[in-house]
Amino acid sequence: MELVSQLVLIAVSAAIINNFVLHYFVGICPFLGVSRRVDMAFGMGCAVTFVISVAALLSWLCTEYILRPGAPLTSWLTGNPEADLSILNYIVYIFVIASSVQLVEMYLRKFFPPLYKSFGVFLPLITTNCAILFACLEIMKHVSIGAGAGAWGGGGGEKWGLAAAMVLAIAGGVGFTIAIVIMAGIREDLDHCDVPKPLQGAGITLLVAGILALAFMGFSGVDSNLKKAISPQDPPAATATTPGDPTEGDPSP
Amino acid sequence: MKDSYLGQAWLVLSLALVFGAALAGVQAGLSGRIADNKLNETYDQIPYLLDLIDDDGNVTVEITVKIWRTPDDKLAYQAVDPNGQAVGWVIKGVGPGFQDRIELLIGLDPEAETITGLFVLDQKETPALGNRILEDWFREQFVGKDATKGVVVTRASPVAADNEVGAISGATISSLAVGDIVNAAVKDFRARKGDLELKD
Amino acid sequence: MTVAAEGTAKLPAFQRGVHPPQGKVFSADMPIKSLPAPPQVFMAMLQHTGAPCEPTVKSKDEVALGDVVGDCDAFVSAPVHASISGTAAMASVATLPNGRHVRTVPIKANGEQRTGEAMIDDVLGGEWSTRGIDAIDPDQIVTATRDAGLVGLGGAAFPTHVKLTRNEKTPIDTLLVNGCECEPYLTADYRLMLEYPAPVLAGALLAAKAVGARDVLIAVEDNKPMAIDTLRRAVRGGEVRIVEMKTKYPMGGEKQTILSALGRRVPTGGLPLDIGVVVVNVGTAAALARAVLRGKPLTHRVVTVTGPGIHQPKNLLVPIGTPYRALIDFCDGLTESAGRIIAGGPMMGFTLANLDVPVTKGTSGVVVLTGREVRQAGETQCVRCGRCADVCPLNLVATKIALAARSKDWLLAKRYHMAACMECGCCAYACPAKIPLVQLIRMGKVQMPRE
Amino acid sequence: MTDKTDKPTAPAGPVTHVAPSPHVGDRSMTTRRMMTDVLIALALPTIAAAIVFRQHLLWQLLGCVGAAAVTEALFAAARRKPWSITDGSAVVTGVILALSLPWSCPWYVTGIAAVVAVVLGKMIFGGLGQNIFNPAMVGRAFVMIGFVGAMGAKAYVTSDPAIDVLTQATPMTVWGSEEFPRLGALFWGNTNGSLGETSAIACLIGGLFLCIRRTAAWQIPAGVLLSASVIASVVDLSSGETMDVLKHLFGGALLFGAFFIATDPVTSPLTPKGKFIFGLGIGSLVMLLRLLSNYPEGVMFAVLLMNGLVPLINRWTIPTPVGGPVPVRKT
Amino acid sequence: MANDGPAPLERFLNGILPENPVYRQLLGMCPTLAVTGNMKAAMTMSAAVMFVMICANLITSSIRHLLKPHLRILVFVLTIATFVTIADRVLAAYLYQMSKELGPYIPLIIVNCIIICRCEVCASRQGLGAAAFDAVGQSIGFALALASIATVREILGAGTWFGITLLSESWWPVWGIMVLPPGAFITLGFLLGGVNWLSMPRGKKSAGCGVR
Amino acid sequence: MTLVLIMLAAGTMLALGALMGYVLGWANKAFHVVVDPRIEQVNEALPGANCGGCGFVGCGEYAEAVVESDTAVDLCTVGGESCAAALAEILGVTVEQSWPFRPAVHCGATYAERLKRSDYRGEQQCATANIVSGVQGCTYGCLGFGDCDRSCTFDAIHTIDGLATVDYDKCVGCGACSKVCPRNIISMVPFKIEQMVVVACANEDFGKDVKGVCKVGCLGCKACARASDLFTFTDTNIPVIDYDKYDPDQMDEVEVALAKCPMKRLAKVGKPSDKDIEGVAGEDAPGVVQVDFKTTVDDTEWHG
Repeated sequence: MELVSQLVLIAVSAAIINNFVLHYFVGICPFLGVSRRVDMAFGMGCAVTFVISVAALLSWLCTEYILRPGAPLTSWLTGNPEADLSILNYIVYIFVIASSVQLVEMYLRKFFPPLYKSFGVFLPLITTNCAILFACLEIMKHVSIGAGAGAWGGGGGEKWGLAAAMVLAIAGGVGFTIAIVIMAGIREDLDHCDVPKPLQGAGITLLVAGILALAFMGFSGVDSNLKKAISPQDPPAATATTPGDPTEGDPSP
Repeated sequence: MKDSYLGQAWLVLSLALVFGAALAGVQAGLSGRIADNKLNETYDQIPYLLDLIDDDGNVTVEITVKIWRTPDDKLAYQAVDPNGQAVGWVIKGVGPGFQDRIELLIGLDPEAETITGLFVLDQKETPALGNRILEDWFREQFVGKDATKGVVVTRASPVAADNEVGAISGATISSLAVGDIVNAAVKDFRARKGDLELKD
Repeated sequence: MTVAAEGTAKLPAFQRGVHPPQGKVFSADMPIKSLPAPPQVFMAMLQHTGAPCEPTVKSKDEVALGDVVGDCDAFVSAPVHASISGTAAMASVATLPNGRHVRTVPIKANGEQRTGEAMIDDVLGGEWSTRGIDAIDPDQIVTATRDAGLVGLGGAAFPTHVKLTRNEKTPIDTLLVNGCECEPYLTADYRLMLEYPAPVLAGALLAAKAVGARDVLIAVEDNKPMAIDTLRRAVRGGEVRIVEMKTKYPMGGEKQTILSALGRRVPTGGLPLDIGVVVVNVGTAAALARAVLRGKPLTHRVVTVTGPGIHQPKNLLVPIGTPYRALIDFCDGLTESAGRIIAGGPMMGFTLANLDVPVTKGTSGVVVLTGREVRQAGETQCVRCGRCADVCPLNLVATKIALAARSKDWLLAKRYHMAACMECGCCAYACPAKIPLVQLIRMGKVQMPRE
Repeated sequence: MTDKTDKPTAPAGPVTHVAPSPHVGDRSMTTRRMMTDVLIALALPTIAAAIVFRQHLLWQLLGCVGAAAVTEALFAAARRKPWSITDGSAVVTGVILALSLPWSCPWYVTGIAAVVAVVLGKMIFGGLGQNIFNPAMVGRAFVMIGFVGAMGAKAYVTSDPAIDVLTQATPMTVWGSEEFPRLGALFWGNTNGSLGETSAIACLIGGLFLCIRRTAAWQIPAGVLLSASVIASVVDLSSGETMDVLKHLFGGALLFGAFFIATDPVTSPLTPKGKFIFGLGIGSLVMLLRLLSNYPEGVMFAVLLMNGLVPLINRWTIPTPVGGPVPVRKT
Repeated sequence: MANDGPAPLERFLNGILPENPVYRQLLGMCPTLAVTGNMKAAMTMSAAVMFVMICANLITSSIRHLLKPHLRILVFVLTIATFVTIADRVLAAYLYQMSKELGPYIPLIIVNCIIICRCEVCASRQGLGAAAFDAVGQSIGFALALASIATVREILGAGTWFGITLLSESWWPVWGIMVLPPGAFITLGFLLGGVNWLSMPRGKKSAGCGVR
Repeated sequence: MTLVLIMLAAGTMLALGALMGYVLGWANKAFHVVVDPRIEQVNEALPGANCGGCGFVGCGEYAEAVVESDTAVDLCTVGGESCAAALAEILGVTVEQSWPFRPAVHCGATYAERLKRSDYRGEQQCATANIVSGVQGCTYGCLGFGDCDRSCTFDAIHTIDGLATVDYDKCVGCGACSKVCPRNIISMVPFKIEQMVVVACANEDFGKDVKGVCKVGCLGCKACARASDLFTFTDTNIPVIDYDKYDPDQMDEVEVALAKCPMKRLAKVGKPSDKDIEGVAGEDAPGVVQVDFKTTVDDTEWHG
């Protein structure tokens, strides 16, 4: 039950509340580039979700068994339980991502030419899609260091297992897909709008993304309140309050 | 065939070798300093959190810090005066704020019965509103509160009861979040104090 | 089979659609009169859906009323007959109201012309015996129809013999005679049903015989109670049912008539034939009777000349090929306030700038509107209110199609089923932004690259 | 092809013009008329607001409408496009924005909200009819996030009781507590809140007027209210409260949003089915945000989020033509 | 084609405006949006990018003859990741607070398209000198772009510039939104529009300012 | 300790590098797809304007078509000869010299010269105005709503006084205007010399009908045909120019025809670049340009 609620929270948070694109600004390049047609955007979203999952799996394995301080493989090799290879984190992740993207690309080109053709130039772009490395880094943070390491109370520090890592990756990919598909839908409509010339293309896309980010800010707090709702007894509340209580928030529309 | 595959990759291999070694060198050179940075972030605050600073900003008691930890890696910093007498504890608390996570350092007396200080390590609250949790008047409200009962954040002003803390007007969620984190961390720490063992 | 008892309950109308102002008062009470033969007529070689005709007369050939002046071998086509007696002139090209270049054969009148009551009697009057129809061979009816150059007189001008030709694969069970005349202002069909129900009924039975339909229905909108009465009296004891339809535009569109009268849907891109129905207009039915029973080709048709912009609105029996100018002059010309001359009804008709173009077989009326009736508000931005979608009888989203056509986004147009549109004009009628939706969609259909 | 025997009447007659069919139009409805309808309908909440908030309403209204109109005029001039205040869109945006602001909103916040509403919400998309997001809500969201101090709960409350409702907290911020106003107060509007939202009855009557005039599609408010009440009832059942549904419906901006904000035709789907889905989405999101987010009210965010989804809803609700889809033609 | 490329100086200048990585090539958008909340962070980021770009360009350029097509990207990211790690550690050691603030965006330099793009387009085809000039030009262009965005966001959002108070809070209500994600998107959107607008009369081709 | 760490790091990287290098090397072989490297080269040689002048969606598609399906290399009008040559070099074919084509507008009447113009209310585009009859008397001539103007990416055609006018200095001959004209009155003619002769009228009707609708329309008097056999009349009342017979060196007869045309409907137009002219010196001309002067409406289904 604990695990399930953790996973649900990770998923909701990554997909919607702290959307990769609209909150963390990762994956902006494809978000701007491949958001012209809904079908293409959806394809790109699926490709990213797939690659992100593969990369997350591999990087979790690497981090857990090799890279984190005191990882079993490293400790065994050196005989030192504190051995720390985390310096290699970035280089290993990007290595894994780059190779797996290239592998997927070659595989698609060979066996699914139509799919390959419709992604066109954007498949190589996935290599440089920050969203994927970002997911790896998030996982690293939770696996090797543990967010808020050493902290007391229920506020963090749980180390993530493989399931959590995969959920984060997939939900992040889904969040990316949601954002890019919405954007593509809007941009298809914008084709018929009289957008001022200097703003056409990337300019208007960024502005629309800004408005979407504004709208997504409405979700702030849904994760922590959801957590409270799922496990209400967990942390002792500072006051007996309900979620929609007095706040810096907005009392109306 | 195998040879040729690896043969093609000789550049990657040699680069990997060189870069791996170089990075390890960098790590070896800088890791100590980085670790110190991390520790100092906490250490520097300990005198303030344990109220060991006089009005002129001088440290009144020379302390050394012992690090304790539970089997599941929760850390507690114990300040010890030159006589070997414990001066107080500093623990970390983390939790969700209005926007993102808030990280706090909480100072406690040696028995962990009174809160002696509060410091915000990290936050991303709304500028000019939620981030007023950084302000001294807000944090100082926590000083002297009974850690056994826990604080209650209230919108009423002036605060009525002993363990009440006045919320920042308009930023109740952030204020509440701080209260929640403090309570959770203190409660947890008090419950698990027995599990602590001294880190080498 | 008794008729009066049936059909008293109104049938449910098709969904959506609009209710434009009727405007039928101008000419509803004007009996059909014969237009005197004009000094010159222009026989257009393409007056129907299908292949254009080639002139069969040379310059200076003498032709008599009813002589073939143009013909074509194609199945989907119909010959053109001289509507007056006279001398053919050199074929030239005319631009018809729909913007299409068509070869025409001018015929200059000479000698005595049949006109007035005599002409009306010849075309519509007299006895129309329905006895003996059973004995007529269906093929004979089809042949007579083809030879008479009969096309749908409701507007689309689809060659009638094509509809009447039996097809083993799609047996026809119902013949629907369309007397809805849903276009505002027009009263040609109404007057025909009111004054000469006999040829209409005879034609209906002949058509039913030709296609082998068991059910014969005449659908009339309920804003023409007198016509319904007249027809009911005329069919007493017969096999024809008169069904009363709700008044709603475009009830006269055959897809809507069939849907409302029979509850069947014509597949998009298909014909009523596909669902076992044949629809003929009342005028076509009358002309069919004339062609089969009297052996006369289609040379005249009833045209309503009406609208607030005309001095003396009339329903006229007009030789096909008469220039519009002659019709308007016969009705005492345009008033000073006339602003727009429309060939056809105001919902689907075409404006005329040049009055020297000829009336064709599909011309059901000339409506002259003044500045008051035609829309004055300027076009504004589409506010995506969706009213066009609310009124489209075919359930399309006109604004998307039109805007896609405007920016030549054929993928989008196709996604919104542009090709299904029948250009009835409901969307543009209802559009609060006054966007020429129908025009844009027509343009899109013309311009969309065909695969 | 002229013929000398023609009588001179026709050629010498009136000047006619050519135009595409149809040649008659429904003159009872124009876009301007729609805007006027919206303004008429908005009059009720405005009057209710005037009764409750008195002069505060006037300042916000003037500020918003004025700033919106001026900005739109300037932007149009900069793009060298014709602009006319009579198309009403600037006024409608201004009024809706004003009615959604707190009474105490400082002048610069009002101004920025109006400018952002017009520029970011509308003009950059090409102006009237082409915007994706509801302009008033874009403006409001911008200042909501940007100037929390001036827009948050404390902006609504004052200890100086010149106007008595202003001493109360807004209903949604005191949800579930003793301070929550009675249903009657919510119904008539004798509560605190954003200017236009307090009176449920005014919003209802104005909204019904819009729906009857068919200026607003009834499917949208129906969808909003349906999904919101269903979710509220479920929450009711699980919590044992009974009147929460009505509190949810009458409290906060739900009615104002459902009838005046969500029904903006430009930013809602085209087909009736799409409109209903859109309404359902807004209602559910509003309840989700009310129940779970850090904000006590979620109409603004819900509308903006669903606005973003409108192109996709349109795409998924393309109606099938009567008679089925166009067959693929063989060549 | 490799021989008649632009002169080094031209390459250097190109990076600053005509081929500005942010405004013209729309590359490296993630850090552009994420770290421009204030000038200090933006400038630290720019410095890190400059360091990595120069080093990566030099290395790539010097091994350009040894590259195999299917391993090319691998070599690039390997090189870049190494220098990014170095930059990251140096920051953590000497500018600890800044490194905390920049968080994951320093490692994300690895996938900054600008650097990979320059490696691909320029460094892997050019000599050391050209590659270096190109890297410096591009990174200065990047820094300028970041500075422009950060200036707007910091001044409006906090009333400060490099932490120095320009607009006192007593009379200047800060625009909280500017330091939040929507503010980043909106600022960059308008600045991009502004840059396009300024350069419109001169070049006809700027009409399609879209992404390639 | 440090040394161990360095060794370990280097070892890890080596292992990883070997693994990935091996896998990718294997994949490169196993998943090898023969992609013509020439596609990339062609793509680089093309100007990248994506104007669609070649008939393909963009430069990329054209590049693929050139390499894979024997499409002609000289379709890119923007890149011109140098581009064609570059493509030919890549593909190893010899480029067949072709004439530069430029659009010619087959109408010469401005608003003032067109008769029977009506007030037109509706969408202000040629394509839409064309399906409303009677916008002007002449149903062949330029409508003047500027569809060609809008279609031109090179700012080379403008509607002046209701007449489409080509700016040959800017025109690159992509043919977009000719495709978009709903009345088919813009045709692409081969330029043999600096000034080509075209018939600036499209009205196929009898002279008297033309006179009724246009002050300057071609009457079909055949004076030009009598003066030079360059001009022929088929079954319509408008001369057709046989560019096969067009000889830049023997223009005397043509000059006579030009002088004799009562309506001055034979016009000299254009000016392709000197380079274009030089490039085709001594080549065979591409042939007759038969323009199909019918409106797009003529192809549609009948509407009453």
